[in-house]
Amino acid sequence: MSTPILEVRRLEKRYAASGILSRSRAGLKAVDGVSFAVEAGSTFGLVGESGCGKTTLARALLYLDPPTVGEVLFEGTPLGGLSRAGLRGFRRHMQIVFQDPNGALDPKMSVRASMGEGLANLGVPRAERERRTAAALELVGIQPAHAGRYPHEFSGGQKQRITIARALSVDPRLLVLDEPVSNLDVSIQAQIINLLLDLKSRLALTYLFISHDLNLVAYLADRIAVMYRGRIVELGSTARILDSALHPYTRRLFASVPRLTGERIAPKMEGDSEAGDSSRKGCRYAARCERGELACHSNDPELHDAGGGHLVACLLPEKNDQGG
Amino acid sequence: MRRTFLLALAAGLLIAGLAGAAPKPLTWALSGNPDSLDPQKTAGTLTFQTVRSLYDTLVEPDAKGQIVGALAERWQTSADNLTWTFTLRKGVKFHNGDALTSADVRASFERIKNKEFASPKASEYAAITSIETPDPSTVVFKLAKPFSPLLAALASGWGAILPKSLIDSGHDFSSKPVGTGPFVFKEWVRDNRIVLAKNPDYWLKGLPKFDSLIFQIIPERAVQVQGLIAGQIDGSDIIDQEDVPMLEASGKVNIDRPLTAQIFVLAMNCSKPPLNDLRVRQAVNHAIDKQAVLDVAYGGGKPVGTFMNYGNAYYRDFTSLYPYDPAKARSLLAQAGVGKDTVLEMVLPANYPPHVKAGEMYQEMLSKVGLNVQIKLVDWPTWLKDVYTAAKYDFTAIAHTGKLDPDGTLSGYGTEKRYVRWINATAADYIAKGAGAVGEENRKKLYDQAMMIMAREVPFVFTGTSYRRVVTNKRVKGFRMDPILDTYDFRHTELQ
Amino acid sequence: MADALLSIRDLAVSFQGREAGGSRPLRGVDLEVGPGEVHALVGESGSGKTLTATCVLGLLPVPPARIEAGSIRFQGRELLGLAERERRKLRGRRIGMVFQEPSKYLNPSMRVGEQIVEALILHLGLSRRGARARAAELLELVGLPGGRQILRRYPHELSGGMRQRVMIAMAVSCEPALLIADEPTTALDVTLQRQILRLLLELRDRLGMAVLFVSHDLAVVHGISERVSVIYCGKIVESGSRERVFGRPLHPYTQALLASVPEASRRGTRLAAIPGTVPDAAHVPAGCAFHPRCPLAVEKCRLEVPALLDYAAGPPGRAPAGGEAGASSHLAACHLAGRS
Amino acid sequence: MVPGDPALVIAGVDATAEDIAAIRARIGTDRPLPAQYLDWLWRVVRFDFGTSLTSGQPVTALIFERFGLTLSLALLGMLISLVVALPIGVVSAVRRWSFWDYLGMGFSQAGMAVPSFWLGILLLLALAVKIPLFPLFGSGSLRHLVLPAVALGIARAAVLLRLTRASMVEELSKEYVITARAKGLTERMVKYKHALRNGLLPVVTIAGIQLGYMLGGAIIIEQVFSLPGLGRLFLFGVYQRDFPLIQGGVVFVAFAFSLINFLVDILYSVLNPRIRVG
Amino acid sequence: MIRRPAARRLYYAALLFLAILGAAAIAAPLVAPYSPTEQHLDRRLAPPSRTHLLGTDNLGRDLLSRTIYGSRSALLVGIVSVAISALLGSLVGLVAALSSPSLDNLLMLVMDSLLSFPTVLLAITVVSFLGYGLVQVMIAVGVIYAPTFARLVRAETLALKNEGYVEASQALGTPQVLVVFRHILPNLLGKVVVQCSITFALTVVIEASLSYLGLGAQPPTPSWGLMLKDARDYLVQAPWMALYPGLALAFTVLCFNILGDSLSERLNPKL
Repeated sequence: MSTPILEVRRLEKRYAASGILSRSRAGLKAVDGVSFAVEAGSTFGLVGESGCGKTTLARALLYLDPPTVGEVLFEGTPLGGLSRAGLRGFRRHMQIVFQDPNGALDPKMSVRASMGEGLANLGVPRAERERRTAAALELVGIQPAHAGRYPHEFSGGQKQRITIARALSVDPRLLVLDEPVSNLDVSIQAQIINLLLDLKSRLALTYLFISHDLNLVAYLADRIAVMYRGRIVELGSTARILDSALHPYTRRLFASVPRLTGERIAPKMEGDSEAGDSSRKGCRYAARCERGELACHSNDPELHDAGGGHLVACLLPEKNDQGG
Repeated sequence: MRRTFLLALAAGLLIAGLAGAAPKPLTWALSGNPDSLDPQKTAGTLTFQTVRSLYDTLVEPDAKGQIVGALAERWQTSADNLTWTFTLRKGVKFHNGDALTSADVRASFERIKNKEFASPKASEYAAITSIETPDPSTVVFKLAKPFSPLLAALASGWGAILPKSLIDSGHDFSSKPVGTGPFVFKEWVRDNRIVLAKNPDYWLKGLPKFDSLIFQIIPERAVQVQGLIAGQIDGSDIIDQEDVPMLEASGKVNIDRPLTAQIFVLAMNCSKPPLNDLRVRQAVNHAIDKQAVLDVAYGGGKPVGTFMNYGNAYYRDFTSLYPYDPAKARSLLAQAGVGKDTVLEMVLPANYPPHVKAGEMYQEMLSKVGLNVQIKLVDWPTWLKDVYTAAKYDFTAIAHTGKLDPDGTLSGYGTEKRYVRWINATAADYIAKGAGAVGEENRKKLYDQAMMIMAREVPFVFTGTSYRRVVTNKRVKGFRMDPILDTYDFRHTELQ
Repeated sequence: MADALLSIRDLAVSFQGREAGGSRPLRGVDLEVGPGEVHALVGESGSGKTLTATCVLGLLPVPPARIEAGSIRFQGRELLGLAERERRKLRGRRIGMVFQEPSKYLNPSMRVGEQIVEALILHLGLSRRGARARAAELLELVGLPGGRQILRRYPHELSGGMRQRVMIAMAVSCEPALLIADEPTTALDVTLQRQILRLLLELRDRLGMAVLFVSHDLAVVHGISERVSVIYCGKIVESGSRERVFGRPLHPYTQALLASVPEASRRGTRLAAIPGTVPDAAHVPAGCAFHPRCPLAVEKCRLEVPALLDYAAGPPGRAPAGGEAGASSHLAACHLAGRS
Repeated sequence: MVPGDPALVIAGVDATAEDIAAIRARIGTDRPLPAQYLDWLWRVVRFDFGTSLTSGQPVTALIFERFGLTLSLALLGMLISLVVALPIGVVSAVRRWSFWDYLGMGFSQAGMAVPSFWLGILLLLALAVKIPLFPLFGSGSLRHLVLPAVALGIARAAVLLRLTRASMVEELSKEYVITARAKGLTERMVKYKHALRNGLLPVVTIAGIQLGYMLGGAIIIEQVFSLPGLGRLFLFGVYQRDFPLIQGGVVFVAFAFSLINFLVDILYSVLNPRIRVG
Repeated sequence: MIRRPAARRLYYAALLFLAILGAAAIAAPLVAPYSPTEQHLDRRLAPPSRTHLLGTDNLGRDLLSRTIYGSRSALLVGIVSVAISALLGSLVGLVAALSSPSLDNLLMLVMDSLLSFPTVLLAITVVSFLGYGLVQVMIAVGVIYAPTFARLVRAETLALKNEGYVEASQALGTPQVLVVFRHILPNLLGKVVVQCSITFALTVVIEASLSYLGLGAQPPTPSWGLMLKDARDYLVQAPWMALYPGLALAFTVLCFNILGDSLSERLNPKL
C-alpha cells in the first residue's frame, strides 16, 4: 500500500481553561486522540453531530490552530516538524473550504485580489496570477470578467464557488471541505456538490469531507469516520458503515436520518429521553447507549480493527452477521 | 420612582426652610479652606484670618499699625536692647479654663523655636536666646543682638499664645484650636465652614458683642457676591470692582474701600539677560501703565514706585522716576539691542486669578513696545520652587504682603537670597543695618537710602498698592480689618 | 372545502421601505389545512414559507409589511381584518407555534414554568396553582418526566432537545386546533430531530390538532407529513398528498428539488441540480417565477402566471383556487403540468 | 520629576532656608524618592495613606470626612439619571421613530454634548441666582445637592437613555418576543414583562460603571458648586502638591470604583440567571 | 432596517459644522475680527454688539475671536490625543490579540487597570505629574483613552482571526504580518474610525474640563474651558462670557457624537 496522502496520528486538541471560574472546563479536550489516514484520490468523510469536534479537527490538522498533541503527516512528511516558513510552503498542497461562504471572502477585497493571494504568496508574477485566477474562476463556473467585483455582489452559491476556486488556485492535492454546502439552499447545494465531483475527477484531488449531513456523506465518501465527543468511534468503507455498522451510536445515527426513500416516521417515543452527561471514565457513549453494560462505564474502548479495515471503538460491538 | 423622588425633594426643602428659623449668626465668607488652625505650623493667610478670633498675641497692631499691648499689659527694653521684659495681663483665661501665666508664653515660643516642630516662622525668633519666667506674670526675652523687628514678630499671628498644658500633652491644635481669643472654636467642617462661639470670659470686658461667628468657605467670588446680595453672607473682603455696581444696587451692603498693605509687582530676574541690563528693566517700567493694571487686575489702587506699600510709615514716593511712556520704552529697548527675537517667559501662579489677569495685561503692554513675552502658568508649589526659590523665570507677577516691620519687607534684597537676584551691596548693607538700629527716625534714614536705590535700579515694576473692597451687610457694624496683617478683628463688631 | 381548519386564499404581502424596494414576498398563497392533518409547507429560504405562518398568527410587523390581498379563514372565521384583541385570543389558545431555535425563542431570564404558565392563566383562566400543575403535566406529556423540577429551571439550564420540548409544551398548552411548527428540528442533531418529530406526531394523535409543518428539508417532510405544499417565490407551485407529491411530482421545481437531494442510494450518479439562484422577493421574474431555471420553460411560461389547478383526476381540470377537490386533490401551478 | 515642593507651600514666601529644611525633615520629603515611594506603598497595603503634608491630618480621615458628600452626590446623580433615562429610554424603544422617541434621542444627544460643568454654571445662574430656588453655597442638606446632582446626572442620563433604548430595541427584536406574542400575550405583557427585564440588564452594568465615573465627575462639579467633597480635597492636593493626599485620593477612588464594579457584577449575576453561579 | 432620512441630514449637518469649525480653526487669523489676546480695556465686559458680535470679556477681549481661536485648542488636543490613543491602543490591542496568552493577559491587565480610574481623575493625576499645559493634556488624554481602543481592537481582532477569510488566507500560506495588514487592519478600520469620532468628543470635553480647572490650556491661549473659567466670576454681569464658549463646546461634541453614530450605523446597519 502506498503512503496515504494524509495521516493523522493520535491528534489531540485541548483548550486551556481561561479564568478562575471556569475550572470545570479545565483542559477541555475538543479532539481526543484521533487517528486516521486518507488515501490519495479518495473522498474521506467525517461525520458527527454538532460539537463532536470535527471542525476543530479540521483546523488542527491544517495547523491553522496547531494540535496540542499528535502528528499530522502529509505524504509522509510530519507537519509538526516544519518551521513556520516551511509550513507556509506546504500549505499550497492542502486547502480548505469553509462552511460559511459569506465570511470566507474578505469584504474589503475584490474577488481578484482574494483569489490572487495564494499565488502571490508563491511568488507568481501578476500577469500569470491574473491568468490563473481567471482560469480557476472559469473552472468553477464564474465569469472571469466579474473578478473585479466585491463579495457582496455575489450570491451565496457563487461565493462558495469562488472560495473553491481560491482554494484550487494554488493547485492543492488535498481539499478539506468543512460543511461546504450546509449554508446553501437545497437547489444550490446540488450545484456545488456536482462541481466538487467534477473537479475531483478533473484535477485528481483528494477530499476530506466534513459534515453533519449523513445523507450527503453517504452519497460522496468512499470511507466514513464517525466522530462522537472528540473521538472517532467507527471508521470503515461507506458500504460497511451504512449496511453493517458495529457501533451502536453509528447505528442509531443512521437510523435517525430521514430519507426520501424511507418510511413515514412512527409517532412513538420508545426510549426517547434526554440523556445526561456520561461519566468521565469509560465509554463516552455509555450513558446514552441502550446496550451499555457496567464495563462500559469504567473502560474506555480503543479504536480497533474489527476486520477488513473496519475500525470500531466499542466494547460490545453489534454482531456483524451481514458478512464482509 | 419619580414620585418618591419629588417627595424627597419637597421634604428636603421643608426641612431646610425650618432650619432657617434659628437666630442668625454672623457669616463671613472665606475664600478657601485654611490648611491648619495651628498658627505656628503654617504661613497661610487664611489660617491667620481665622485664628485671629481664637488666639491673642502679647502685643498687637492697632488700627493705624502702631503696636500696642494685648496679653502683655506693658513691656520694656534694656538699654543695650538685648533684654525685653513683658508684664502679662491678669485674669486672662484659656478656652479650656487654664489661667494665662508666663509659663504658657514661654512654652509657646519654645514650641515655635523647636527644630523638630519645624515652624515656618521659627527664624523670626532666631534672635531670642533664652526666655525667662521670674514670676507667673513676667516674661523676659534675652537676645543675642539688638533686633528691632522682634516686636512685630510678637504681634504677628504666629506669635499666638497657646496653653502649656495642652502643648505638653501633644494636643492637636491644627484641628482643635484652644487659645485666649474672643471666640471659642466649635466645629470645622472642612471646605465648608468653621463655627466659632462667643468667649464669655474674654479679657476685654463686654466684648465680643455677638454670639456666633461662622466662616463660610466659598471659593467662588461670584458666589460670594450673590450671597451678599441675598443676605446669606454678612461680609467678604475679596470683592472685585466689577461687582460693586451690583452690590450697590442691592442696597443691602456697605462697601468699604481701604488700602491694603500689599505691594503688587512685576518682578524681573536681574541675573538673566537681557533683564540684567538696567536699560531693559527701565524700558519695562516705562512700558507698563501701572494704574491700568491696578484698576483692571487688582481692583484699583495707588502706584508706589518703590518696594514699600503705600500706607506704610516708611513709604516714600518715587513714582515720578519711571512714568508710563511706551515711546521711551521702545527707544531704551533699541539701545539695549533687544528685539522681537528675544523671547522672555512670564511665569504666573495659576491659582491667583488677579495675578494671571495682571500678567496677561503686562504681556499685552510689553508686546506693544516690542517685547516678546510668553506666559507660563504654574501651580503655587511650582511657582514657589521654580520662581521664588530657584529663580527660573524672566518675569512674574505677584504681590508682597504687608509686614509690621520694614525689615520684614526689605530684608535680603540686594543679595542673591531674593528671587529677583538683584545684587547691590550698598542697598543690602543699609537694609541689614536697619534691622539692628533702634528708633524709628534712625531706621527710616537707613531704609530711605535702600529704597531709593531699589526705585532707581528697578528689579521690579512697582505696580502699586491695591484697594481692598470690604463688603458687609448693613446689619454689621464695627468690623475692623487689620490693614497690615490682613486679618479680621470681630471684637468690636455688632449685629443690628 | 367547507370543513377546512385553515384556509388561506390568494394571500399577498408586500414590504415597503427604501431597502426592501417594495418587494412582494408573498404573491398569492393558497393553502388548506384540514383538521388533524400534518400539512408540510416546503420551500427554500426566502420562498415565503415562514412569512405565511407569521400571517396566520397575525404577527406580521405591520409598518414595513402590508397585506395586499387575500383571506385567511380559520375555523370558518376570517382572520384578516379581525381586531387585534380578537386575534390575540386565538394566538396560543387556538393556534400554537413552535420555532426553529428553542434557545433563542425562550425568554432567557424567565423560569420555564412561568413561561408556560402565563398563557394558561391568560387563555384558560386557571389559577396560578392550577396552571403550575397543568404545566407539570404538559412537561410529562412532551417527554420531560419530573416536570416540577424543570418548571423551576431557566432555559440555559436545559439541553437543546429539552428546550424544544418546552417550546412544544408551551405551544400545545391550551390544546390548540392548529400547531404551526416552523423548522422545529433544523437546529437539532439528527438523533434529536427524530425524537422531536415523533413527539409532534404523537401529540397530534393525542390532542387531535392539525400541524402546519414548515420546512426546507424534503427528507424530513417526507418523513412526517400527510399533505405537502411546495412554495416558490411566494406562491404555492404544488400541493397534494405526501404520496402524490413525492411519488408523482407535477411541477418541474418539485421534480428538480427531489432529484437534487443527495442520498446513499444515488451514489455514483450526478445530482440533478437546478441552475441559477432563487430570485429575491424584489426581483421575481414575470410569468412563472420558476421559468428562468426551468429546463422545460416555453414562451408561455415567461408571459403568463400559471394558475394552481387540480390534476388529481388526471386531465387538467380547472379548479377554483384553493382547490375544492378535498383531501385527494393534487394541485400544481404549471403550464406544462400533466403534459409530459 | 514632579514639579513643586510641598515644603515650600507650608513655609510660605517669607521663610528662610533653615525653616524650609526643618519642614522637609519633618514631612519626610528630604529622603530619596524611591524610599518615599516604598514607604508609602507599605503603608497603603495597611490602608494607611499617611499624613497630609499641608494640614498634618491623616489622609484616610480627610478622605472619609468628605467621601460621604461625594458619594451622596454621585448616588443622587445616579438616581436622577435613572429616573430620567429609564422611562424615556423604554418609551423611545417601544415607540421607535415616534415623536417621543425623537424627543428622547434629542435630549440624549444634547445631554451628552453639554459638559457637566457648563451645565452646572448655567443651573447655578438660572436656579440659584436669577430664580433663587436653590442655595448658592454650603452643604449639608439635600437642597444643596440637587443642582450639582442634576448637572452630574444629566450627561449620565443621556448615556443611559441611549443604552436603555438600544438595549430595549434589541430585546424587542429578539425571538423570544415573538414567542411571547405567539402565546397571545398582550403587547403590554410582551414589552414590560418579557422584554423589559432583559432590556434593563445591560443598563444595570453600565449604570454601575457610570456611578464610578460620577465619583470622578464630581471633582469638577464640586468645584463649580463649592461643595466640600472628595473632589475638592483631591484638587486641593493637586494644587498644593500634597502628594499623600493625591496618592491617597487616587487609590481610594480606584478602590471605590473597583468595589462598585464588583458590587454591580454581583447584582448583575443576581438579576441575570444566565450567569448566576450555582 | 430603514434608515431615516432625518439621520442622514443630521449626519451631513454635523459634517458641515465640523468642516466650518476646522476651516475657522485653520484660518482663524483671517476670520477672527480681532486678535484673541488684544485687550480693549475701555470695553471690558461689553455685551454683544455690532463691534463685538459676542461681546467682550473681563479684559475687553473680543469673545468671537477668542471662541474662533479656541477651536484651535479643542481640535488640536482632539486630533493629537485621539491619534495617540488610537495608535497606542490599536497597537496594544493588536499585539495582545495576536500574541501568547500570557503577554495578552499582561497587556490587558495594564489596560484594564487604567480603565479602573474615572477618566477625569486620571487625567488630573497625570497632568499634575507632567505639569500643566495643552501638550500635557494631549499626552494624558491620549494615554487615558488608549485602553478603549486596545479593548476594541483586541476584541475585533480576535473575532476577525476566526473569520473564514483570515483563516483561508493563512491556509494559503500568507505570513502573519501580511495577514494582519491585508485582512485584519482594513476590516478593523471602520470601527476604529467610529471610536475615534466618539473619543474625539470625549477628548474635547476633557480638555475643556482640565482647562476649566486651570490644569489645561494656559492663558492667554484661547481655550473654551479657560474662557468658561474666566466667565464663572462674571456670571451675572456678563452671562455671554459663559454662553458662547459653552455653546461652541457643546456643538462640537454633539457633531462628533452624531458623526460617530452615523458612521457606526453605516458600518453596522443592524441597530
